[in-house]
Amino acid sequence: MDNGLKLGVFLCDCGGTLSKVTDFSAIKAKLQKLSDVTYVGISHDLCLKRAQQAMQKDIKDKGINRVVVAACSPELHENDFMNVVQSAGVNRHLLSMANIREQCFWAHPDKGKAAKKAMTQIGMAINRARFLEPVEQTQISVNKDVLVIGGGITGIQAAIELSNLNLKTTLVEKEATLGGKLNRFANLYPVQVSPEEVLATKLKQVAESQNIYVLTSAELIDVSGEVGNFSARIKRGNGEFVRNFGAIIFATGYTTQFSSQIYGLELSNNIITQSQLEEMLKSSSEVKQIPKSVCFVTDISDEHSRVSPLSALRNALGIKEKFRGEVCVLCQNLKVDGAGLEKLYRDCRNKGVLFIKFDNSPRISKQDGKIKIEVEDVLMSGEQVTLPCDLLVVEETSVPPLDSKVLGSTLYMGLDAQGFYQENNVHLYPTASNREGIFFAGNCHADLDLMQALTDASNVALSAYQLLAQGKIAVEAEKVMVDPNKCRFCLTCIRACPHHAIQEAKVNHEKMVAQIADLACQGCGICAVVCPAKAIKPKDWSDEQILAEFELLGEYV
Amino acid sequence: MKAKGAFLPDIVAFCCAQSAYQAADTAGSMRITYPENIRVIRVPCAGRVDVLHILRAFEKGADGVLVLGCHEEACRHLSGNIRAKNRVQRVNTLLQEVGIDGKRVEMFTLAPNQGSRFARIANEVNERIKELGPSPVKSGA
Amino acid sequence: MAKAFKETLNSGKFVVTSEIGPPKGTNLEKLIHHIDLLKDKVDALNVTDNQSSVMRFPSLGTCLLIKERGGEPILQMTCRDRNRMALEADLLFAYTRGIKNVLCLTGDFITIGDHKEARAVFDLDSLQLLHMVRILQSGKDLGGNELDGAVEFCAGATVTPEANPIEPQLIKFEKKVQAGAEFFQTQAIYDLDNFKKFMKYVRGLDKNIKILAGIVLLASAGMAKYMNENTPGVFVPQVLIDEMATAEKGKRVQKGIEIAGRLIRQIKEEAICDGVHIMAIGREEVVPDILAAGGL
Amino acid sequence: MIVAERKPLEDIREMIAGYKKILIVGCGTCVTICWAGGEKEVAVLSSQLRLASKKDGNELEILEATIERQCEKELVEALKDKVQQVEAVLSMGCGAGVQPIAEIFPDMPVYPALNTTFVGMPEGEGVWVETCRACGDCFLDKTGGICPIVRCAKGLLNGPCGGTNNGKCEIDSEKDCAWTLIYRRLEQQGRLDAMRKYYPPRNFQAVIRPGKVETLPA
Amino acid sequence: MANESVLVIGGGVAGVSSALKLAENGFQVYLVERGPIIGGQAAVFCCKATETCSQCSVCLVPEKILEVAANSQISLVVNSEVVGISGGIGDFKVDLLQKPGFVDPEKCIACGICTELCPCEPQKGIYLPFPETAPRTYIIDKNQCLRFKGAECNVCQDNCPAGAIDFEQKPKELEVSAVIVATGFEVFDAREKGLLGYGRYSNVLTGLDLERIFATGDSVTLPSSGECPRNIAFIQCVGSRDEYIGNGYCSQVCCKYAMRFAKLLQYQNPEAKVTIFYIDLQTAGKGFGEFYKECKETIRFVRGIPVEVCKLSPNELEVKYEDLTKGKITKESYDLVVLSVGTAPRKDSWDLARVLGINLGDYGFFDTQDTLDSSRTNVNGIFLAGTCQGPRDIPESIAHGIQAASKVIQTLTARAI
Repeated sequence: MDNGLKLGVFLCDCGGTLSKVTDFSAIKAKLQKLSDVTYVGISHDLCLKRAQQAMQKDIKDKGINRVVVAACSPELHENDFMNVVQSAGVNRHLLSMANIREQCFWAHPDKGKAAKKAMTQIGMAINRARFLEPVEQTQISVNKDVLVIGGGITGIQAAIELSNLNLKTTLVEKEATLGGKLNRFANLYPVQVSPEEVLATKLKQVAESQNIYVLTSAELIDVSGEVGNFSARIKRGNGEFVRNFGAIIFATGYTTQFSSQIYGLELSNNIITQSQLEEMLKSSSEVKQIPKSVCFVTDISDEHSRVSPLSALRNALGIKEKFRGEVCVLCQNLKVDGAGLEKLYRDCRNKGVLFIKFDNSPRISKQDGKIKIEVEDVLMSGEQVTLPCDLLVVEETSVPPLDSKVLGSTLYMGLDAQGFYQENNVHLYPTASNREGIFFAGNCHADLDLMQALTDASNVALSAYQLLAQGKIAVEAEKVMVDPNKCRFCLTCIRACPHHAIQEAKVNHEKMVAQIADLACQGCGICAVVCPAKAIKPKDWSDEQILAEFELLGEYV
Repeated sequence: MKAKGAFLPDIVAFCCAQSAYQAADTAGSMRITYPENIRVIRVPCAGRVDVLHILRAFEKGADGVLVLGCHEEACRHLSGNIRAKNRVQRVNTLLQEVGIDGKRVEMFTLAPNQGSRFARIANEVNERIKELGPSPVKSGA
Repeated sequence: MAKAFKETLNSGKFVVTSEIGPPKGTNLEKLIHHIDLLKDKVDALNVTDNQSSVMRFPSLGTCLLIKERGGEPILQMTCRDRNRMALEADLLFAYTRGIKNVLCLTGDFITIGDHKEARAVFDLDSLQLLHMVRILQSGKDLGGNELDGAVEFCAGATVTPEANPIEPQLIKFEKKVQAGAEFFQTQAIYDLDNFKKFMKYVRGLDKNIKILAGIVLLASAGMAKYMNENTPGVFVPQVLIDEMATAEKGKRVQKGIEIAGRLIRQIKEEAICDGVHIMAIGREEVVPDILAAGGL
Repeated sequence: MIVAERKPLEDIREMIAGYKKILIVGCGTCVTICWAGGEKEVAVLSSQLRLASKKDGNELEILEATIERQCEKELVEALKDKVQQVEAVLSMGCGAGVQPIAEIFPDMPVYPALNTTFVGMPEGEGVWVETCRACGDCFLDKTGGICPIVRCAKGLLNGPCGGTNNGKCEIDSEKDCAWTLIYRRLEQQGRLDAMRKYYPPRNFQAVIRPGKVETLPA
Repeated sequence: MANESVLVIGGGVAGVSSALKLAENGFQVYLVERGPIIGGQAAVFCCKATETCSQCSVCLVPEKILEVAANSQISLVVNSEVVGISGGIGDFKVDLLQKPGFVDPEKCIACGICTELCPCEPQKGIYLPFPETAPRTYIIDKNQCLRFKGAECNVCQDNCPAGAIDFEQKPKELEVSAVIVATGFEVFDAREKGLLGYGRYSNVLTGLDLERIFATGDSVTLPSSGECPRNIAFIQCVGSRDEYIGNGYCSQVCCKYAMRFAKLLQYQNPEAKVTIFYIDLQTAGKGFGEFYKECKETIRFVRGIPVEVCKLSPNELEVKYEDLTKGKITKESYDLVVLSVGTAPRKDSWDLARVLGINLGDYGFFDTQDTLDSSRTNVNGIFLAGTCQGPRDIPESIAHGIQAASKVIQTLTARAI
């Protein structure tokens, strides 16, 4: 069945160690009997440059058009061998490997059985080689503009760093002014610089840079298209407009919400939330009656977030500095796992802030305008402590902003259990989303303090730069291909694709079919399996290749 | 038909290149042995394994099929391992319909650095398939 | 011979009707006993038509028995078991044997009965059945053909005052009124405040629509809870459930009768509606005690 | 679209017992979209049948083919050469697919592998629900686009029966009462008068079964 | 601006992340590693998954090591230290001292002949430390190899097919445009807390020991008796949040890995009882709240750090701690005690700070110049990545490494305009 197939098999006995276990020339002899195997080479160290040049020469001279390499694990040198095949003028995907070292000779001490298995593995690789298909490389030009959603400190920092990397950025902010939480916080402890100062320097940098185009009181409505050319519909005032971008960065942060029923009490003039306290601290000069004793309560409605204990520590120190009243903080587990937090915790204690740890939450009651708190102080072996105080600051749970849910579904982006962006998966950390070209930074996807949010900003800046800087991306064209004639457009693949890389497209301008965007596709092959019409074929892992590997089941060659 | 004792089951293991395949490599480099009749087939993701591939493996005479993917919530393609688990369940029912014991196909989850776990799974499954005996498809039992 | 139900309705008297469930077989002994027990105590006797989709002795047959023994029957007809031709034929026959009252029902669905695989007809629904009676009265059948000899019926329908959601039920009620329904027998009523609200709405619609409040005997607290969850449109207030719970083992039916009696007396005294329809569902024996308890 | 479901394997095996060589024909339109009879399911069924026959030691060869639509004469005729090689044909099309094959190849036994269930639409990944019964006298204009004939168990045209239980149908607490949905939809559109109208008994013979539609030449 | 070169000091997960990002953006990277192979501390850690992944990111480390090995833009300079630097951003001249590793990574094909033939017993003198190493090079262990005990033996040198083994010292010099310091951390030596008995009692282990045990084997057995531990105690904050020994910071990783190990131990043998002694449970972090809720059902949490661990019998240890609920000292017996050791700054960061001229912050980690930038040092063109700047877990070290690379590219782009 010689349809122009010329197989070249290259065996490597890994510095002679594998030859001690089996006779490579016997394997060579058996392989040469196969009709479409034109060349079998044995080498001692295919992983080194020297042997690879020899291999390249053999491929060219013998006119080999399918290469089989039986050596160590493909995870190590598959890329090098693909480069060798390419440099010999053959398409780099026409390579099939047999892992006879890690998964054969190293794992099976019995020499006879290992030799037989190696032969089978090589046989399977040859069968697979017969169904290999070439995949061409193409360049796709991409739009170099980046869209940053959210004008808080993270969004601003990301825009600044993108402009340092010569990328044009559009910064969209829902409110009328930039700054987000910076406008609200009274101080940024443990960072020793004031929010006003930080905002001023950052806004100056934004103004000076010509690469940043700021769009305040504007909102992202919808996005279509794929990485490299997203078209984003943005609403501003009552007008809407569409603009194209290469990458999108979400830095929409978090909102806080006070849940009165969990606390069992309503806000009033002497029961306020952290944000109200921060306003008071910011305009501390006009505060008429200075509270003599202030009490913070955390870890009741939001036990595992870093945001509310951090704001408790910050504001406790702020009160001590501004009002010098008695300050007491009630919490279950004080979160100090951030840079400088333990030091901040110690500074608070040195300034006289009292910390009480509880296991069952305190009972808070109001008697003639005064607040009374009864709590069992765990560190005093559960002794009942009653604290009168004239100002109680309660905790706010940090929750995702409202549009996370909406945008999460319209843009097919996975959310985590609490509804923040980015599913809980190690491969997505630190800033990736399930879709290529969409990134998350700051508290919109994880519970971060200021320094970690700024680290996210540099990460997304570099990710966007790496993606778009050259203006074009080299990609393997149609590595997973939809056959338009067979596609019934039943939308199963579009719904199943975890990276939303499949869009609908018109073919010869009337029939609707599914089309895979090569840039967004990550090659997992899920679509090929779910397609009820077998219309999708991944060229590197096609069904024929996988089924061909079963041919040798039962008989060891 | 080979004698019972000498029965060497043909087990096909679809290994996800992100985790199970590397775990097999780790087992090899740590010289941890496992039965040699485990035949590893590399796939980009456990989600690439089709019901058809598993059925065709049984048609070709496999005695047992393993699908080895990433741990849950650690799949690079997010839903690959969960889809694989559901497909293995479907293959169970398809095999029961045919009259082949559903326990001949199983799914396990691994991480790339769990070499010893790969070997333990391979040994356990090999023993279990030995008890079940050769696939009825092959021997026409 | 009892008075025609139509006259009783228009006489302004507090109308009392009850209901008989025919047996599942041909032994009519108990049926006759129930007829004799109730025929003189109530203004008219409904006869259920394969209630809850359970096959029984036919409603028409029982009505003939009541007629023979001097009672005033109300023929109940559902659209589940017969198509429009069969329904028309049955009405012609009923009229000739002096059965002048008919209650038009849609009927329960087939799968909740004891012939789950039978074909459910539903050629018509309760409203179309009402219209059919009017058409027959005008001397024509549903095919538009002339009849040799017309019929004359007092036709009524049902309504569920506490259905959830209530608005679609009221729309259907208005359609039934427009279709010329002369009397309505409601689903079981336990909360008279809700019922008053419904009656206020009805009176606003049309002064002389005759409404008979449905009274169902509570046999136990458990039955009350069951009806609350599973019987559509029935709401037994918790206070009544607790009251039922207080009754010991043997005295539960007695407590049910007491409650029913209290409801009837209150309806009558406050003239909330034009009468009551007592449904004893398998306990026809105690209907006289309920009547007595209700002071009728 | 037409939704169908595959028959259990032993029913199919009973049908084709004794044949040595069969052709399984898939259909590329409706049954592909509802994952019942597309090219993939043809392969799965043939693989199962081969496994079963090998297990029982009898010989069975299966040819596979999937055509664009089985309810199209010319497309079915294209199967001629494959049909001649086999003793029986197993069609994975809906009911309207099996019969053209039987008609075009009258001397060849043709068996259905699917149970055609209803005309419907997808509700979730792998879940389909009935939405139309093809009654021939569409009523949707009067109910704001919700079909009471399908979605109301009793198929009533005049408003809810007494069995509405908290907006759900009496016979299945999972199913919504069609007329509650219709009421909410019409109320939302301010067209409640459509529900207040009386609708006479339905013409059950609007389409004399089996139906036939003759349109004037285009 | 492309094909400029950058020096990355330290082959841990942070340095590797920086190197990969720089290489992917067209830079030539010299990855200098003090040891014979790259991977740093996290390379020997184990996967802590039970049914589902416990998000510890350890499995990302071998992946990145393989990527570095396969990337031609990154040249690995192992067994080397930076001994001098001159010039400034754009043209640093770095002097390296390459200690004799004796095996040339460019030539070694990791075929394993040398290990087979090496005469040293019981532990071989030349071996591959663990499977996924990069560069894939065998190393000579000075305290095993006979050559360093005066014997004239060169069995491995003669038999090496690739001629990769030679025994002399090579100084080296590099020209780079920028430097990223990613020298990582030291695991706190639990022996400094003598009362807790690490090093004296065989059944007192540290978090690092557990990592090694699970990485090689599949389950934990008591070092003293080989049985399965039934009653395990974890003691938190060993060497962290301890002003007394100068580590007044939270190491951020110990609560997380302690809970992950506790869940893994109970997954492997369900009757094992686990207790965790803590000061403040750090349960913040993505998705860790739910993980803690699951742990709370099966693991006993006791507030308060034990003061002493002593030996009751060869297989039994006694933990002395103040039971806060009763307010008195209590003793409980356990068969395995695990000390959750934290991250400490490297003792030798003094010399590197002196050589590079960068400042050391409080507690001995490198200091940053600008309070809002956790990578920039006081020397323009030298950046910090990973735990050498402060305690971090693996995902954050990766993120911090990428941040350092991002700042390098930004600074060099700004200079090029």
